[in-house]
Amino acid sequence: ACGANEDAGSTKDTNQGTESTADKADTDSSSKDDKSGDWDSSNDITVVSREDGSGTRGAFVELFGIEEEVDGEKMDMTTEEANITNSTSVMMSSVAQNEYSIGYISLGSLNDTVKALKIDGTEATAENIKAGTYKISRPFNIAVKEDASEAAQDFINYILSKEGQAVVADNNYIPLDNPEAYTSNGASGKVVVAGSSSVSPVMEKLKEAYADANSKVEIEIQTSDSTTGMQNAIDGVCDIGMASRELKDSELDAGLTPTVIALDGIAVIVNNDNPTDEMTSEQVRSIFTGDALAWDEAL
Amino acid sequence: MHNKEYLGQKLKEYKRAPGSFLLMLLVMLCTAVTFAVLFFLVAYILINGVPNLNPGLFAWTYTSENASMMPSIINTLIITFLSLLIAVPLGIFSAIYLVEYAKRGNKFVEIIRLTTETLSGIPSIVYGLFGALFFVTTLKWGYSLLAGALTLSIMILPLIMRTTEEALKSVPDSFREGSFGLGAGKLRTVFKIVLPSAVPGILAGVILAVGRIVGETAALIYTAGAVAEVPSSVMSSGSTLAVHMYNLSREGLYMDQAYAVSVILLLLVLVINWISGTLAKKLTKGV
Amino acid sequence: MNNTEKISISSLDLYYTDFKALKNINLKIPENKITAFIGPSGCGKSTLLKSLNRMNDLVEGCRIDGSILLDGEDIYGKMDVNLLRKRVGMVFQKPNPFPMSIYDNIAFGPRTHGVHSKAKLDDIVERSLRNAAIWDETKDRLKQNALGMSGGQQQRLCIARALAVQPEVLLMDEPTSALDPISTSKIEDLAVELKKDYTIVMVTHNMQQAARISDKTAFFLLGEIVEYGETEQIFSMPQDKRTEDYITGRFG
Amino acid sequence: MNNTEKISISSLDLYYTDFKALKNINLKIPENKITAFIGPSGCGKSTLLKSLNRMNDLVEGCRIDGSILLDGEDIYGKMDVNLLRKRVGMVFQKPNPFPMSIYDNIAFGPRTHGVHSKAKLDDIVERSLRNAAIWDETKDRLKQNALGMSGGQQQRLCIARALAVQPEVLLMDEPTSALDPISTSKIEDLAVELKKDYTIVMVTHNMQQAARISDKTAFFLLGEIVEYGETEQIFSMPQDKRTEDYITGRFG
Amino acid sequence: MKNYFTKQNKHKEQAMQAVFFIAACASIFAVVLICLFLFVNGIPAMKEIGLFDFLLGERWKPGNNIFGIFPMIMGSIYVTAGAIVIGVPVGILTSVFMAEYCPKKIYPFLKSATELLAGIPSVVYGFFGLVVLVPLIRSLFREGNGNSMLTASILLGIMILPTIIGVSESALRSVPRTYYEGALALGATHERSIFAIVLPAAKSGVIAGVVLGIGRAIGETMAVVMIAGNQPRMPRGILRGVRTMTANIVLEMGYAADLHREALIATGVVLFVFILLINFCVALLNRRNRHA
Ligand SMILES: Nc1ncnc2c1ncn2[C@@H]1O[C@H](COP(=O)(O)OP(=O)(O)OP(=O)(O)O)[C@@H](O)[C@H]1O
Ligand SMILES: Nc1ncnc2c1ncn2[C@@H]1O[C@H](COP(=O)(O)OP(=O)(O)OP(=O)(O)O)[C@@H](O)[C@H]1O
Ligand SMILES: [Mg+2]
Ligand SMILES: [Mg+2]
Ligand SMILES: O=P([O-])([O-])[O-]
Repeated sequence: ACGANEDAGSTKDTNQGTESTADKADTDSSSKDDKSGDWDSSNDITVVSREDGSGTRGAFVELFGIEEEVDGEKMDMTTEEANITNSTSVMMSSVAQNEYSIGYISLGSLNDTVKALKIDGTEATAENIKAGTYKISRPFNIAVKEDASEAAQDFINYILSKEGQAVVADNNYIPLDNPEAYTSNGASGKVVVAGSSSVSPVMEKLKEAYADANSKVEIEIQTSDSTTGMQNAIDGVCDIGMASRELKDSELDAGLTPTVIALDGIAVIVNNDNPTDEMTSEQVRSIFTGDALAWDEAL
Repeated sequence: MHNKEYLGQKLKEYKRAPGSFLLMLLVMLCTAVTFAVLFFLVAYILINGVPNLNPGLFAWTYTSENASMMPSIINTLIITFLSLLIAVPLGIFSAIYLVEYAKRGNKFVEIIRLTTETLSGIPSIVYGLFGALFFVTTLKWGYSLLAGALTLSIMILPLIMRTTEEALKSVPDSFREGSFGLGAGKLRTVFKIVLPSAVPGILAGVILAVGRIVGETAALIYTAGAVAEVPSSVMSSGSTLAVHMYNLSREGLYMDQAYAVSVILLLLVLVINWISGTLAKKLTKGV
Repeated sequence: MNNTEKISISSLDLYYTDFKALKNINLKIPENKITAFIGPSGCGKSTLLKSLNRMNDLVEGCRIDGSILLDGEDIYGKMDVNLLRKRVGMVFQKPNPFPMSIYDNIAFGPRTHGVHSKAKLDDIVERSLRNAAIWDETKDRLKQNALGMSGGQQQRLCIARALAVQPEVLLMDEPTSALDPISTSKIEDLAVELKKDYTIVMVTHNMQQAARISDKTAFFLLGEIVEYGETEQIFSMPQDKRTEDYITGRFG
Repeated sequence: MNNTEKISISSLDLYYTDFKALKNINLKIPENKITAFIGPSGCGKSTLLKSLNRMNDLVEGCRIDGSILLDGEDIYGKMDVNLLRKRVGMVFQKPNPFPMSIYDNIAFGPRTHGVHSKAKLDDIVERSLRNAAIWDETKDRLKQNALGMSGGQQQRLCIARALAVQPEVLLMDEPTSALDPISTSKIEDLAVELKKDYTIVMVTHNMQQAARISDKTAFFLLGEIVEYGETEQIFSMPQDKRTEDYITGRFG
Repeated sequence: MKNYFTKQNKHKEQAMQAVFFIAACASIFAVVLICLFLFVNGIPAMKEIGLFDFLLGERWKPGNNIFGIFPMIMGSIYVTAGAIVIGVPVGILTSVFMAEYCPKKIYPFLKSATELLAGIPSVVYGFFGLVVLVPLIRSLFREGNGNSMLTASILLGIMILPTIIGVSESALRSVPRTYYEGALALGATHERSIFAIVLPAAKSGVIAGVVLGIGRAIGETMAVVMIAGNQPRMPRGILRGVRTMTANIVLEMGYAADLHREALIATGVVLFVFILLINFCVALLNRRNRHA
């Protein structure tokens, strides 16, 4: 029920966002009964960020330049006062509960409880990412050891095929360019896929679509996180590992071969009552580095 | 009328003992706080969960469309059963050793006490990591219900030991003397006289343990895995309800279903408690 | 009259950790007789009684020197302690029925010693309860919990329970201290009846009771036996001044 | 001689849920006298005793009809039940010392009623223990746990504890059933001594005890008072056949 | 016949005693195993980082190989202490209510309600905290954003309630009734009888409950991580966010690799030593009590 409504939900939400701001501009002086009427931009911003090492945070920090070169090393400059969470839903709930908060999530998880900001004038949509106008995105990887089974290879073929990439696109992620049509290699058996919780929703959709294409292969999905998934793939606990980040050198050295299966956009989100609809990446940066503490300082 | 008089009388009595009155108020206040919080919690779960209950949630197989919790219900029952199967006899036996066999001031007993307390303090995430390294990787069981159940049984072992110990200790020595005086051996005394008297206390411990198992997430993610499928054996992987709920809520895609799962979890705990409650009554009456 | 020794205690010392509760006890308890232990509170009567079926083994820090022979066999030697306790039964100072039905309380002992046939158990239960003068009060509620009875009833139940394993020796620690005179006299009659087959050792605070039913009396003081002899003699012409003081002290 | 009524019980019925444990009790307990309750086990002596300081309030399903007046005041009426229990003290059938030091056991009552000065408490503790004939055994270990004492010592401690709050009435439920004759006679002497200031009601199974020390005796049977009168008269020429049977039954 | 019977019995007795003994060893075995695993994986990281820098370092920047967990150590201490301050009195007094005040008619309902509290998964507590407690604290106080030490303490205080209530109540109930009656008969009020006689008599059971509760508070992860803010810097007051050691592990374990991962396991080692210390103190305390 979720996946299908997803797309519609988020677009509708963005529309609503624009509407309400238009309203507000009109009735600025007499907006007592308006919910957003209590908005006081002198309030401190509550910054919500992901945990250190997270694929999402890594991409976010890099793309917004929230890092500095210190002694030849890149240093994450995210403000110390930022709330940290390792879960998209906690991030969304936190932002939905707190009018003065700001955070960021995977585009695939976006819904109307929060509002996605336009960055540098561009809306966070799959099309804009594909078009290269919305720049904040990261790769979804799968990784296998050299001796992947026939069945695993068949599933991977499906994921990379036209059919598989259509599933990716349907679920608000950004598909690869020019996929080919799927042809089964006729394998059968069981394939265990384990890893990133960011990747696993789309992997589930892929699994269900794949069941129609080749019912002889049974897919089992273990949701954990990127590193665990890679470790599992190295240990042979699973056949295919999922990661929402680039693979580390140590993982590559252990014999994993990564394949990008999709791109995922990252949306910067604020509370629905926040009148702000748009920010420049410089403004986002100043908030997340702690240079701007209150909303009126940031904007 | 009568009640009013009675209350008036009570109040007068408290006037003579303001300290007692204060204590009584404190007790009432704390009780009110406890149950108010409980009420809020339950209401919160019900309000968010009940409207989202639908038949699809109980389909035999999980799909990303129905987000069914049926496989997780089965997994929960299996893991609870397996963990109790291992931990309850082990816990009761060790408690018996500590209370009935070990001499007082025995160094060994002190060590066991220290280790059980250590076990009870270890965070569940650490159990999870240990289980992953030991059962899943070293013993090569992979993510499996058995690995999860064994990890959990270590986790609940101290709880069962401790409560059983307390229950055994509270059995009056005169019962033991009576039994020994009739020529019953230690074993018979323990199993026929002492243990039956301690049953309610032990069950209280088991209920707490079931609560922990059913509510556990951190220790299971890395041991039993997170597959929402009906298992074919104890060596297959599977998510319990709490893990299922955690997974549903993680990316924020299935929040409604997650709350529906917690309603079912709540129900499940109620049912388990009710069963062990009736069992306890039967046992204490029937003997 | 039979005058065989059933139990023979020689130079017995007993310590609770550091406290010497019994000092150099020498005593021969005759078979098929009632032997009474009397003496002031805390003088060690219960302690000696409990040594006779090794219930003191349960007390941490309790140590024993000297020997106790049952039919010539050292009870602290190779004897199986459970069998010893079957042979030497005990009724305690405070009633201690098990938290189970009246029937199961009585049947516990026989079951322990291998009797499982329903008919036999029924028989034993009835006989034991009758012997303890409590059958009439309990026959209609054998399945009810024993803890629901009054103190007096509970104590009589415990006596019945001890009788049910048919011991050779019966130790009683103030068995009637919680009983009314009617039940007391029934129990006393029973004791006299039982001594035909059993040897009975009884601690009592009731001077008359000792005088009335016992054949031998031992007078304790501060962990020692001051005087031991025929009951008649002890009560009529005590050899020791302290015995006389004690016996007459009450009704003097 | 003083003959004021201290407690007056009229048409009292008491039920344990459906079981009628006391039937139409009418009794006037005189001040500064010792009143003894006698009767076979389970006849309701303890039950009536407990009604006198409302300890039966604790028993679920216990209901009372009729009235009990203390100094003319209905104790089931407006009286503060805690004050009632301070005025009407109690010693139980089984010794029940608190799991704390001997000193604290005795001091608990006075502290409850507002005595906190060390000197006063020391004084009360010593006096109470002396009165209960246990001072000599305990004076060197007042700080030790009371549960380490023998049964007899525990019971005397409980008596001392009851005396420490200086009640007007003292209820005793077989207070000497666990005591040796010497302590018993001390307690009996004490009771006789105490009746100068206090009113004493005592349940006993010991016929002689009742005969020896009580002024009034009530004989119970199956929840009813069969006979009540001067002790001397009850024991010398009982009016009721059942009383006579019971009293003589034992030594008949 | 008879002799044969006894001999059999003796073997059974000995066999079962051995079984009991082996069962009692199971917990030792488990602790040794867990110890081994933790230390083998955690100690090398401590060596590499430097024990001093690791334990007392005030900065945690895994991206730059800076691993100082002092803020998390302090965070765990503060949050657990807060949970004890809130949960222990409330829990004990509630257990007193359950054992000594509760009308028989409503008791079964309240009892199963407290047991229900124990069965609610941490994640649900976490969302409850996130949606109810955090906004509440935010609007009650001007400072901070609601994700704070105080919020975490309150939530943990709630979460340890069922443990404390359950264990304390059964301890209270196992105190012989005669103590209570004895006190009443001396004219003590219901309250004085309970608080001066019954509760002290139940002390060892109540302490057991509290220790179990503390264990739960320190070990709790999934709920705390949702509401505490988790800032990896020194705690700055009860209305500001903190990160506990458990939160530190669970937050980053998923993505950590190499030294970062080992540093997290080393955090587990510290947590473990921490718990050993607490138990050691409690054991000492108990021993002193026993001797007194
Ligand atoms: N388990 C024990 N540990 C230490 N001392 C004990 C123990 N049991 C009894 N005592 C002490 O040993 C002495 C003898 O106790 P015992 O119970 O044999 O006396 P008793 O003659 O039976 O007294 P009573 O008539 O009061 O029952 C007493 O001083 C008592 O305090
Ligand atoms: N709490 C109770 N609930 C139900 N019945 C009770 C309760 N207490 C006593 N009884 C019953 O009430 C009757 C009177 O009991 P009570 O204890 O008053 O007898 P008693 O005369 O003191 O006997 P004893 O000499 O054995 O102490 C008995 O039949 C007893 O079984
Ligand atoms: Mg004794
Ligand atoms: Mg009575
Ligand atoms: O946050 P993850 O994508 O690694 O699960």
